[in-house]
Amino acid sequence: MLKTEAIDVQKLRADFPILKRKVHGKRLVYLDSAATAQKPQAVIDALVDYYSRYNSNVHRSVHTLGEEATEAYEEARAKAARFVGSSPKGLVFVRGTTEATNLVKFAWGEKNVKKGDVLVTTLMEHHSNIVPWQLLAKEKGATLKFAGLLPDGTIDMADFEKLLKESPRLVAFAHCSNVLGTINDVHAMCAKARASGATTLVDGAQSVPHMPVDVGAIGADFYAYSGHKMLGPTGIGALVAKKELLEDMDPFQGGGEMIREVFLDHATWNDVPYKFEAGTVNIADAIGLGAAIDYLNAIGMEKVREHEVRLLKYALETLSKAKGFHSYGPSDPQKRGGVVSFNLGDVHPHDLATILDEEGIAIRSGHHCAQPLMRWLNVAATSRASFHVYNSYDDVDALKAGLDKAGSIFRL
Amino acid sequence: MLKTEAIDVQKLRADFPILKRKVHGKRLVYLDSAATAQKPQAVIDALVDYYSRYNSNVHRSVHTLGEEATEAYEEARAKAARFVGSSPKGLVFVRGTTEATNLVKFAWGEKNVKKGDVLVTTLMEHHSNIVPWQLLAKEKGATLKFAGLLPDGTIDMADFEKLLKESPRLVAFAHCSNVLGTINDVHAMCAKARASGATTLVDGAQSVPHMPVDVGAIGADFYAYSGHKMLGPTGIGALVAKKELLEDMDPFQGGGEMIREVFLDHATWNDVPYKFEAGTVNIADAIGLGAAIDYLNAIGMEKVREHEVRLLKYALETLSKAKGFHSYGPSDPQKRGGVVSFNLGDVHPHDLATILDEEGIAIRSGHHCAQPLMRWLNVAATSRASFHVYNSYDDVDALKAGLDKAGSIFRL
Amino acid sequence: MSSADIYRELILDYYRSPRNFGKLEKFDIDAHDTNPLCGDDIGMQIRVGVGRSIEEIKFSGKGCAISQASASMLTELAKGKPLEWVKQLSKEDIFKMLGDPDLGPSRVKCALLGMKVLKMGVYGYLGAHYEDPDDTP
Amino acid sequence: MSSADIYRELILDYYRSPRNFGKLEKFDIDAHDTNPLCGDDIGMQIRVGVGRSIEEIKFSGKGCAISQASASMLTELAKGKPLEWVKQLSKEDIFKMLGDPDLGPSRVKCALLGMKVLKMGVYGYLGAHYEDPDDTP
Ligand SMILES: Cc1ncc(COP(=O)(O)O)c(C=O)c1O
Ligand SMILES: Cc1ncc(COP(=O)(O)O)c(C=O)c1O
Repeated sequence: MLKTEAIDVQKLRADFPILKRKVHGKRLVYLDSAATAQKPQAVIDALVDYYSRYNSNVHRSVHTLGEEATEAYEEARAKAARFVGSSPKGLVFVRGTTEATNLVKFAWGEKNVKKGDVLVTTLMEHHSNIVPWQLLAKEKGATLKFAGLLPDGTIDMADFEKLLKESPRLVAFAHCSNVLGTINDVHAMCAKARASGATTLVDGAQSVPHMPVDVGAIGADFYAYSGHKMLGPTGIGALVAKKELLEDMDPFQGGGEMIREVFLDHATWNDVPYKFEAGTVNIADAIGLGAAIDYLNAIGMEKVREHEVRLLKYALETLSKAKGFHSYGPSDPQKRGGVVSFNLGDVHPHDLATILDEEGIAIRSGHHCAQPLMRWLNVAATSRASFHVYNSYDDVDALKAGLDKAGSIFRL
Repeated sequence: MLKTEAIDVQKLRADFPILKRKVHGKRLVYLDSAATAQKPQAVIDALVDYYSRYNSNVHRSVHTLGEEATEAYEEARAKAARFVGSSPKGLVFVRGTTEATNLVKFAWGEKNVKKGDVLVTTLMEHHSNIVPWQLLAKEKGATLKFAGLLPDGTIDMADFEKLLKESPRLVAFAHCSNVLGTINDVHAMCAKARASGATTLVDGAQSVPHMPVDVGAIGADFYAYSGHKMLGPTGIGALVAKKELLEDMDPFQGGGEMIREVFLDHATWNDVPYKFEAGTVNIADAIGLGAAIDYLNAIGMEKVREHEVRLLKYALETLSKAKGFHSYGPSDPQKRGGVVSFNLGDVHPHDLATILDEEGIAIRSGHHCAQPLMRWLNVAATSRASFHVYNSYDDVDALKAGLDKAGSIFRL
Repeated sequence: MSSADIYRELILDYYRSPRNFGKLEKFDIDAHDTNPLCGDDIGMQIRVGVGRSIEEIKFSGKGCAISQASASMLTELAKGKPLEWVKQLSKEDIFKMLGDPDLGPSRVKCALLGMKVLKMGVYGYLGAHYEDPDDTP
Repeated sequence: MSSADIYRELILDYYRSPRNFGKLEKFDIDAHDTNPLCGDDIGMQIRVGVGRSIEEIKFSGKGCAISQASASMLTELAKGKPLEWVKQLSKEDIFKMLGDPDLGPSRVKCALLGMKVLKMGVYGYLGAHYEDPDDTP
């Protein structure tokens, strides 16, 4: 079965050159898209086209190549903004979600967080949405607090609201967990956090690649995402915010492009978003991200989401039949992203990954950059299978067979 | 003439697909490599190969793709380190020179610079080697001082040594100026600065792409360069430093990869250089940079340098015959990089660039991210022609004809 | 259109001998802007006369032939006009004034900088805020 | 070599019933390391006996079957040997001990973590510093 009700996967797989590859003589079954997604030919072509036809620095040179490169880069910005319901002046290109949260830490946090302030995040966060706030809290004498989770892997809203009573300066949380798959009710959480006077940051690393997202409707002050998880190149991502909020912030990195005028004793800043894009930007990969967005739009994000819900449902049903299978996160597929974290008996996730790799199956194993969540789950590590548009039921079946094999090797 | 005594340019041009392109119906004469260099097919192929065959996140997944990607990424690190006589543990991948200087500002500067300290840079610097230190000085109550220049566009060493008497905390300067072309005696400057007790940072953005560089022999504490100026992809560059110095520094950005363990109230850091590579790194472009280095090594950096000296000599001779031509920087080609900054009568550089563009000639015009230097030169802007391995005498001749045309349009 | 046409006699003449260049002793409007990407810089001062008209106007600054000539020609065009006239001014008007040169996107900014500064000043005087629609992104 | 061979009876047995697992009450050497990439974690404690030999040795930690079995087997191998023996220990010795499994580069690190910790401890005790030659980069 290579079609879900939403996507004709067979047709679409031809767009991804890597899927022709064999691993240990087997068809590549790539189930690690939450770590990084594979790239369609259209994205690769956009990079090749840029470097073969109009590579040039942007915003600087008035020659033809420079103008073409600038236009393409700014068009990519407009696409990246529209894709999440934002406007180009509020979109800063960064390396990825991690640089986005750190930019907020440096450019907003250093200015706005004071001694005694409370910062709030949750127990399900990726390290990139924890460590910057830890560092900020330490520098400023503020306190970082974690909203707890309910047994089903959703955020404990009572606990969240209790923390809001402490009038936090910043409330930061994921739109979708990279381990549990939990899709948080970010609309409600942003509304509540803003009502408490907090500035909000939503980590969209696992949502933007997989479902329609409208930052304006969500009401987040900051929204971050990574290009490489949404079929785009490595090295590019976005921080989205209201223009006025960006204008209020101090610069982050200093250098070319972000300045208006430089004197010996001071400098003045360029308009946003350029103020936050110091030095030569990652031109090619921004353009590549634009091509990835075009590709996703052509499929339709509603369809992508529906496809993944179908797969997830099938996966939870199918895999739970494997001996020793135990998965984490909400049981309702409508409430989670296309991610299945699990353990298999006492088989360590790394051993499982090795056994599966031999079958051509790529899953992720480890702490998934979410050690506090691992401790909450009371496990050292989990295995994780995650989906994108090129996955179908056959991949789930392959995984099930792999789990059975591992179970038999380990005599579960 | 398509050969210099060092390089057979005709043969080599075939490696650069963009050079087949026509601009306004004319052969592309690309003389803007100091802004960003063009890419050989080998670099483009490395990117395509990565995305088509073994794209995966690194350092995380134990499956085959993950291991191949990790190996290739670390091999690129080793190449990027060896290329400047350094070792992989002392090489942090960054977006480019600008991120490198900012990393030093945040991770070294915040910890080591105190109120009343003196920081020293020079009047010929790019904004990326000025603005971070201005920001640092302002935050810390330190003072940033600028070593002056002699009329020939070299650093005034008497002034430089006078500033060293103030025992600066940091001394930062370019290896090669992107406007004047001046190659500074970085060996002597580092030795003197270190003798005064300062930490040194050398901006190698315009040296590493064009000449053999040995950071160990130079004796710089920090050395920075950009991949996109050395035939590599956009979005990647390097900060080189001794392992021990990096170990002594605070982290820069927080997130995945840079941590060892994350607890609710604190985190511990990964070994260097990983400690400074937070989040998903720019895997593809690091690998692309490795391919660019292979390409340059195959030519030989001694040859690249000799080639550019020949071109520069020819250019200074030829262009000076154009009416109204006035160039900046040292007159001895041995003492400068392949960069010619100039003005032509009262023709504004932007107007000149437009006229040249019509002839297919791409030069850079403006302040070149060096406004303090522009003020010292007492000009608002200059035009700049800059070379790389694909340029030859024919490009200089084309430029000369273009200048003549501009001179006649403007009735100089 | 070739560069020889763009830089025709008239533009060069305005570049080298700009009309209305300098500063006013008394003025009601004073606006200024820089193009951060190329460093072009234009200031405009206006004395407002009876019936809210542009009684006196001068520009100052530095930059390329196109930005300087465009600003200078614009001051000539604007002199004596009512302030409201500035509101209706469009980029097409500027291109026409310059003889419809064939400019790439970055040089278009040079051509329009004078208009932008004029609009910023006049809108401000009229209590409005001018947002440049062509501001990238 | 297939994974069924890698995870042969012996390895699984050491994984599930590790020999010399735990802590020593009295010890002269106490070393510990984590693989930050996968979270595997090994500690080793040694009591040094007459003639600078390894009188008692125990390991603790958590991780995959390969890292745990390798560490456990290594303690058995090491017990009674002179400290100097540890210096000569090579990764080939470890691979042999494990039955020459066909491991990718990241799993090799799992196999060698026990040896790394043992060497760190013993080198330190002998006043030297152990630098892992396979530490990437
Ligand atoms: C001398 C010099 N330093 C620093 C830079 C900044 O490099 P990047 O823009 O790649 O960060 C440049 C190039 O623009 C340069 O020429
Ligand atoms: C939920 C979540 N947040 C943040 C990140 C960090 O993204 P990046 O590594 O692209 O910076 C990831 C991915 O690793 C993630 O899954």
